[in-house]
Amino acid sequence: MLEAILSLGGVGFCAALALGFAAQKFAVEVDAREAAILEVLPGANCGACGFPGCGGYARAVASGAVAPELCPPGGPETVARIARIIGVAAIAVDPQVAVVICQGDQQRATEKYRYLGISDCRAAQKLADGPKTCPGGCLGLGTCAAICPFGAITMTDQHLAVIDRDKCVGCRKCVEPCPRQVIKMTPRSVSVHVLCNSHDKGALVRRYCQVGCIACQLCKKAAPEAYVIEDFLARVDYRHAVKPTAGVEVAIDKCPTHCIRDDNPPPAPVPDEKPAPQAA
Amino acid sequence: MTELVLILISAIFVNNFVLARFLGICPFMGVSKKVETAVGMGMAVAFVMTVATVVTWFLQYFILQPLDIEYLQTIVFILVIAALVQLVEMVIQKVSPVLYQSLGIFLPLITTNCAVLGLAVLNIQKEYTFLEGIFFAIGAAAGFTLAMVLFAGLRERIDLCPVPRSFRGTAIAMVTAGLLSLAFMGFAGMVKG
Amino acid sequence: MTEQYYLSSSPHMHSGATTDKVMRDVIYALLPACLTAVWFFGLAALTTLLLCVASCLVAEAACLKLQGRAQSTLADGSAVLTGLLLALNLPAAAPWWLTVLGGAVAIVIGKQVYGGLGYNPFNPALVARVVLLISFPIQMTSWTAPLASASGVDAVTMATPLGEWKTAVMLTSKLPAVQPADYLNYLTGNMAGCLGEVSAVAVLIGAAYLFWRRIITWHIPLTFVVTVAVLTGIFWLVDPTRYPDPLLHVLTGGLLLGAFFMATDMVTSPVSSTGMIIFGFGCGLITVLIRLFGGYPEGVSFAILLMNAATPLIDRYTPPRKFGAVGEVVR
Amino acid sequence: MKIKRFPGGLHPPEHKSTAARAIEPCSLPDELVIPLAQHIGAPAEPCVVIGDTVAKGQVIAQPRGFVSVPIHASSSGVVTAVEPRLHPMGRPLPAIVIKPDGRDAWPDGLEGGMNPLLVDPLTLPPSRLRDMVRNAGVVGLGGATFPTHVKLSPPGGKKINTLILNGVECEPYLTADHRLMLEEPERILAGIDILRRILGVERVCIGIEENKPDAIAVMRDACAQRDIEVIALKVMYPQGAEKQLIFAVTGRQTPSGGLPMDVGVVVQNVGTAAAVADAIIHGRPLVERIATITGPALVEPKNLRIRIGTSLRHLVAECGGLREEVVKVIMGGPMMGHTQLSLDVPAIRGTSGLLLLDKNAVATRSEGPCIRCARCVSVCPARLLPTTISAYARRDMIAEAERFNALDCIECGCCAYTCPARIPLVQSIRQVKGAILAKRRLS
Repeated sequence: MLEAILSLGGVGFCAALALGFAAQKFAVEVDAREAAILEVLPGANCGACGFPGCGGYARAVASGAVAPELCPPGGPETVARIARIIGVAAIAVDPQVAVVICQGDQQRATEKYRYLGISDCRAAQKLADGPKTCPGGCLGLGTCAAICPFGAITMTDQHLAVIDRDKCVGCRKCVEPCPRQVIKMTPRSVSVHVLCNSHDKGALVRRYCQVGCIACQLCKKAAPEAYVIEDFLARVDYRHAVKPTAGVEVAIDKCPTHCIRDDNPPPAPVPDEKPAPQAA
Repeated sequence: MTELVLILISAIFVNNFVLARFLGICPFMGVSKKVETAVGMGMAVAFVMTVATVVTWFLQYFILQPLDIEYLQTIVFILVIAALVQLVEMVIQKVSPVLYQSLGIFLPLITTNCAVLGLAVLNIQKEYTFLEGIFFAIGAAAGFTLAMVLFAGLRERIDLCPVPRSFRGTAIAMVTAGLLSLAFMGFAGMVKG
Repeated sequence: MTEQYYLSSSPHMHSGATTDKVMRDVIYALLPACLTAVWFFGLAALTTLLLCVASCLVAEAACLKLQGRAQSTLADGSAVLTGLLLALNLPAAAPWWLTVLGGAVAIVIGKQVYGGLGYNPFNPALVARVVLLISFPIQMTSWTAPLASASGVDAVTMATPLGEWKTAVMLTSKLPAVQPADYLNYLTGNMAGCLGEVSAVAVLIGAAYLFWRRIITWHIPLTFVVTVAVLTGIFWLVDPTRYPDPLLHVLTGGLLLGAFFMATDMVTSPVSSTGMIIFGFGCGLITVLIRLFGGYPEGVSFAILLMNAATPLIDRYTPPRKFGAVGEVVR
Repeated sequence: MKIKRFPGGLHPPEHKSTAARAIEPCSLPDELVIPLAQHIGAPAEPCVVIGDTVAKGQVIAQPRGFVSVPIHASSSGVVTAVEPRLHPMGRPLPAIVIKPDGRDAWPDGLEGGMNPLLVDPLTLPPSRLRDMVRNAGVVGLGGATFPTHVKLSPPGGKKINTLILNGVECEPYLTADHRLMLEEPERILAGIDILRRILGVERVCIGIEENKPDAIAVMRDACAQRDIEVIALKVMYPQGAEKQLIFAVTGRQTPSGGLPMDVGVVVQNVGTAAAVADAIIHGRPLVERIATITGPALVEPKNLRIRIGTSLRHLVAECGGLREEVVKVIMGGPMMGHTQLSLDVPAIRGTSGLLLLDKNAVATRSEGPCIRCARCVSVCPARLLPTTISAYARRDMIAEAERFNALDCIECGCCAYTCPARIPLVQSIRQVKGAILAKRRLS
């Protein structure tokens, strides 16, 4: 018995000595907060914060280089927890959600040529600025859907990207790759949007799209507080976002081209009135 | 001499620790997503394996056996392995933080890697001499690294494949590991091991 | 703007090659081997061939259906090709269920779980063959003598030359005597073995067609066969009583079928010529190791599968030297 | 003698049905749309306004910066608009629109040029000659339209010892350079003399593919008195790509990311040499070029001498109109040309050809999975792994694509041409090249 205790103890002691020596020799400074922050982060490594992976962001936050509210997928809860770890007051973040502001699918918007090639909007955009006649319209080749780390973007049969607001965490990854800049970040509190991205004049818009904004001002007349019209395109005034904009719904039925939609609940499909207009 | 070479070959191919003995599956599945990481893991395990074999061999024949306390074998061996893994962990963290990060939890888990303990125990069971033991350890380590690297290469390629949804991730990795092991069956009977 | 044209990225011309045509060419190249198989093994061979192809097609269709993918890829000929290759790797006496099971294993585990054509890391036919060989060793090594039905005797069993030698060497440490006439039989295929591997001539005719159609290049098959010939040649020179001569090694067993039709499978072999040479050498080396020292008499299938496993690594470390890499090290 | 070539490449069907057709003049169109961006580098700055009367060859836009050239009126007439017009690049870009007066008159009643040189051009200093080349708006006429004077100004320290004239014309369908060599060798040779004087090189070679034996014979004849080698090259696309041509002719490999100058070579298209001769000897700026108007949808394919700014529709009419419904319009050759949105696009300086394809000539088969047949690898003249790069490109794995040398791709199209799975390899590689460069600019 004694031999057993002694030998085991001896082996353990030797190992402890060696390790103790090694621990001094190979000491590495580790910020405990970094590990703690990494623990709270969602771990999706989506890159929405602008750092390569959650680890990079955790390190940056721990070192005090960046603010703790840069993680949209984590939401306010995560921000609050990170803030607690690094000991700063939590900042209220306004959760955002991405919206494809276009309804011009194959049925409703014209194309200026027939595209042959890889299913990537960025590649199609390089050929004469993309097949869709409308310069702002969704090209529908699914680049954003392929990029979305959360599977929130789907492509309709008629080649239009649609974002599921329940799945979207607001990571913004889809915004920059879209060559048409048709994906916009909007406050989650607002579910009514003007779904058009064309700054062309109304007459021109009508030539290539059934559901484009023609800047007719009807929405603004119905709800002057809620809408702004800039450069021949209406949009919801998101500045009132925190309290849902008064009267924003009123304009939905007023829009002659049905391009104002309430996303919550998901809108019924636009009634098909006539076949797509011929190419201008 | 021939005997030593045969032990080596046997441990690498014929009785490959991962693909024929099915030991050390945890890191094999866990850190084989990238070839670089797999190489790092292979090296770490190789180091622990070789040193652990040497140390445990001495402990077995100079302490456990003379004192007639062989029933302590498992616990002593584990102690040695754990200490070695701690050491490797410290070294890697210092020398290559990137590798340290990518190995993650699997680095400390080498402690419980049955390939290492299995090797030490097999080494005693087979009553190898010290030199034979070292060759056995080197062979086992090389075999482990070979399996890791081959598998990592395959997984990197599979990552680019449109694997059916239900097979994605671990499922397809398991299927592939099975097929790889199947291919290694070809070496069966080459050396009695 | 009334006209609407196609816009695409260059080039705007195409050679006209399609995957279907490539597959079809390989199938044509296998026909001589199929015909000799039917000639030597009769109806049994024909049944095995048809059953195997049918099994592969059904398995492929089922997989596509389960995944909700278009059935159009069924017609690309890849499933037929896998079926043919597997059948040619089975003994004539293979029971029907073995053949059907093999076809299903090849397509489902060998190919479709990886996403279908072009993504499988291992040669599907060989996966199936090895699975069957390990699972049903008796059925997979019950060889019928060729031309048995012609001589009126039913299902005479005999060993393959490689098997015969292995047993003889194990029992007596000596090779059985080989008659000069045997070489001719090995060349034409008048010996026991898998359907497709018996006739060297038929395989070579098919291989010539593949070369002519530029489906395969010399790199893999040549290095494979030469490696086997050279390595076995060395052993033969050392001790001709224990080791068969290189010509026998090349002509018997599945070496030629393997080298020209299985190792050259595009999906599972390296893409650069350096890679292909490494691949061929590895196949040859492992084949010789298994044939001379392993438990199995034949090692071609295992060798190719093992090199399939190494293909991603070979591809990774042998990219071609880019044009303009003057004095610059390319990783 | 071993026929010279480069590694990789392939030989697509030639379709050079216009090889036997002499160059014909093209009638004056109703309107000339002359874009300000017709060359690589900064677009030119217009120096005329609506209502101005211009003579043929008059400068209508001035260069901006060193890598830029002036633009000239390609016929006499009145400027009717300075506005964005549909450009061959596929979008409206600034252009000067001229309504020709029908007289097609050079200034001051001069015939066939503006300012004929009265002295032997070879006595002028190289810098003077280079300026004259620039003032005439000469750009590379092979299709790349890189300003010629830039290529003729090697930075100090770069010693140029070889001038290669590119008469390869490896693109299928195109025969413009072929006809030029057959019909006007003396223009090319005059240009070569001037280029040689500017660069001060010892060795001059003309590379011509073997499938033009008549052109080789004519050029050999014409060069009999001069110290110029005419080299027959194997018929192999892309033999006419600059770095491949240099390799075939001199055996030198231009370093990856480098320029021909780095191996002491300057390559000029034969058409460019002829334009240089016109510019120096006749003072005639680059207002017209030879182009092959061809394709299965056309009634009568021709080689035309076209004025810059002529609409493609006019060129089609000039060739007897369309035989069948055209479904694809390509400016340039079928391997590297650009598809066009409409026939209402002007021909520009880089328009070496116009190809009109009917529905039988357009491959619309959809792509399948890569079967790793490695055909793309064996034909790639840049010795890359197109399928690997493309696979990474399709998954936005930019760093991996870069590691496999995506930037060395010359976009010749061999890989996509030969791919049995019909994967648009070049398109995805081009895409990832853009992404790599964008990433580099950021960091």
